[in-house]
This record gives sequence, structure tokens and C-alpha cells, in this order.
Amino acid sequence: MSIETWITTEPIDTGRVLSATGSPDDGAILLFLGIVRRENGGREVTGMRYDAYGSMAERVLREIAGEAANTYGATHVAAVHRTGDLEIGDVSVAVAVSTPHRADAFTAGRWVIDELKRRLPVWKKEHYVDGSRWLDGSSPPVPETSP
Amino acid sequence: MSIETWITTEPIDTGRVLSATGSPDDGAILLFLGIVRRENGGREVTGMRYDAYGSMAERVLREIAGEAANTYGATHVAAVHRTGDLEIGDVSVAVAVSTPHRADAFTAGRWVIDELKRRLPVWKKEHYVDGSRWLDGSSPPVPETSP
Amino acid sequence: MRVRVLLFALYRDLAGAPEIEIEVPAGATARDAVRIVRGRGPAFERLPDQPAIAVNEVYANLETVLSDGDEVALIPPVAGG
Amino acid sequence: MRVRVLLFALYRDLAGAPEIEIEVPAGATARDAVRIVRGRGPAFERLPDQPAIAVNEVYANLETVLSDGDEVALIPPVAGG
Repeated sequence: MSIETWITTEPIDTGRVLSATGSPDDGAILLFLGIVRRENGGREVTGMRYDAYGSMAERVLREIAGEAANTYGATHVAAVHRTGDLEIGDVSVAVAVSTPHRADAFTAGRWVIDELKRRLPVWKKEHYVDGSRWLDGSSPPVPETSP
Repeated sequence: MSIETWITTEPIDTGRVLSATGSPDDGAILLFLGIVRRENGGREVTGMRYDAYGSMAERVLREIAGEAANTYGATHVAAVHRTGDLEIGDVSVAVAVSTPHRADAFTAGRWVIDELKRRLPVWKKEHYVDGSRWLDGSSPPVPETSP
Repeated sequence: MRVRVLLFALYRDLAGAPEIEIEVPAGATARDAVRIVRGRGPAFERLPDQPAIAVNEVYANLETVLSDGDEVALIPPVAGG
Repeated sequence: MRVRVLLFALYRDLAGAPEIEIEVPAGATARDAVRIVRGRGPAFERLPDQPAIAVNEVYANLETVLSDGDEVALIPPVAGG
């Protein structure tokens, strides 16, 4: 099992993400790329700024990848999130998983993306021709009782 | 919308499959690679032969890709299946889809793989140290009444 | 009229041939073509009598009426991916 | 004892500062820290009084008891991906 995760302000090297996966026991590799779209909720988007609590985001991303490996039997999990100023068409997030069985690759990949949206301390500000705003997000999973 | 599909005896160029997708309206790209595994049902696999009814497989693959685009709003669909003699770790099938919304990329990609298993006229013969056999498959979807 | 019958994978191994041309009467169905192919000797008789088929690269059922020059493929259970 | 409070995204814009060091009494909780930060002037008062928080890079609840040198982050609703 291998886990490779990082947070970066540089363009995401999707080849590196993909090549972090795959072994003779794997029957499937899945790569997911999240991309900055030109349009959101009917408004034309001109760009996007991603902010992160960098050190915590690195830690949470590593946790999510490790949980995916354990829960779905993923042999390799690679996940990277970009921060800073992105343009339309830029890759903001990339997730690659490899698994022995094919259905698991879809389940594991989807789970990583969903968890990352749920708990990665990252925020995005959308820019429009006439202004910008922080996008609504999800309340992070704060524990009920003190640790 | 664009559709790009092919059947080939050459190693699959995953970069080409991936780069067939993506436009300013897309929020997600998903790439799935099926790989020849070292083990199946507890037996060690030494190699795999894929046979196809080539001209029909080209046609069916194109149909599946078109249906995925129409049904799931995929902007781009690329799908390729390799035939001939493959080794462990070789990519046998690659599917890439891009969609405006992220959940659709997973649904569309999964659907293409499932349909391709259900109706692409392709067969595989697994080789072991002590023999080989054609793998069990699915009955293809023959229409109930004559066309 | 003549039709070309294609065999793949397991069916090709069973029959020992990748394809065979046969003569069928006017109005013959795919089922008739399969029967004629299976009558071509012991190897061909090992083919199933009700296989899935495609006519001219499209899945069809055994009652499909054939035309001269049609390509009929006997399709073993498929296993792509 | 001293704790460092980090602000991100919308909260940073509201308060006009990326972080602030505050003095808290022994036994203080994260909730106390938030109260002290919000007492630092009108800009800080625009922060929510019950934000999600992380203590030393781990999500925690507001009753978490702080130690000297802790890093407390006020976490707006997250929107990665």
C-alpha cells in the first residue's frame, strides 16, 4: 500500500498523480480531476482563488487517503489539491486510486472526493466580471466531545 | 460534444485518451483504466489474450460512448479497448469522460465500463502456468423481436 | 443465397475455423444458418444450437430473416473490460 | 498563557487579519479564546461566536481546554475540490 498526497500552488502534474498508482495486484486505476469551470449557478466565472490551512490540509488529505486504502482495499492512493489563483480549465484537485477489483476503484475515488469536500480545510473565492465571493461550504466534522 | 473511440492491438496511449476530454464548461474529468491482474479467482495469471469482433466492437463502443454523452450530459467521451496478447500490468481498456458536474463524471464513467462488459463483442482467454481458458462472460443483449 | 458466418473465441476453438461460407435458401433465418453450420461436421456440431448472434454487426435474434451476402456472427458470452 | 489564533478565507476578510496572538487564563477553552478574539475590536466582532475550530491542526469542539502555545484555527465552512 502506498499513499502520496500533497498541497501545492503549482499546476498539478496529473502524470505524476497517475503514476503513483498501479501494481501487479491491481485490476483498475481511476483518476479524477476537478477543474475550474467557466460557469457556476448561471454566473460567468473569470477565475478562482483557493485558500487553505496548508499544514492541516496536508494532514487531513493524508488521513483521507489512508482511510480510503483501509476501507476500500485501495493499493495506492494519490491525492493533490492546488491552492492560490487558478484560471478556467485549471485542475484544482486530482485523485488517483488503484484497486484489485474494478468497482472498488470507482467507490474509493468517489469517497476521497466526497470526504475532501467535507473536511479538507480549503476555501474558494469565485471571481466574476463584477466582483467576487467566497463560496458556501460545508460545516467541517467537529467532534461532539473534547478529545 | 465529442466522441473518440477505437479498438487497437497497440499499447493504449492513456495520455491521448485523457487529452480527448475537457473544455471550459467541464468541472470534472474521469479516467478509468482496466489492467491485467496477476491473480484471478485464486489462480496465478501469466498473461491474457483478448479477441474481438473488431468492426462490430468499434461500432458498439461508439454507440456506448454516444449514449453516455446523451444520458449523462458528458461533454467528451473517449473509450479504447486493446486486443491481442497482453501481459500483467498492461492496460486492456481505458475510458475518459468529462462533464460539467462532478458526480456525473463518476456515473458516466462507471456506466461506460459496465455497458462495455455487457455488450462489447470482446472475449478474453486467461493463461496460467499450466494451461489457459476462455473466461465466462455475459450473454449479450439480443433483441426479443426481429428488426 | 450465400451468407458468411463468423466464429469467435471459444466458438472458433470448438469449430476449428474462424469463418465459413454457407448456402441458405431464400427466406432463411439466422436459426437456419446456425443449423446448416452445425451440420458441417463433428467440430461444427459442438457449437451451441441457440447462440447469441449478430447480423451485419448488430445484435439480432435467431428469427431474423437473412439476405444474400449477410454476415452472421455467432457471439459467445462477451467478456470485455 | 499564550495561544495563536489563525483566521482563513471569509473570516480573514471579516477580521482584516490572518492571525492574532492572545493571552488566555490557565484552563481556558477554545470558546474562551474565540470570545477574547471577538473582543479585540469591531472587525473581530464580525467573526461568528461559535465557529468550527481546529486545535493544533485537528478539528476540535469549543469546550476543548487549551495549553500554552496552542494553535487555534477558526474554520469557515470548507469548500475544497
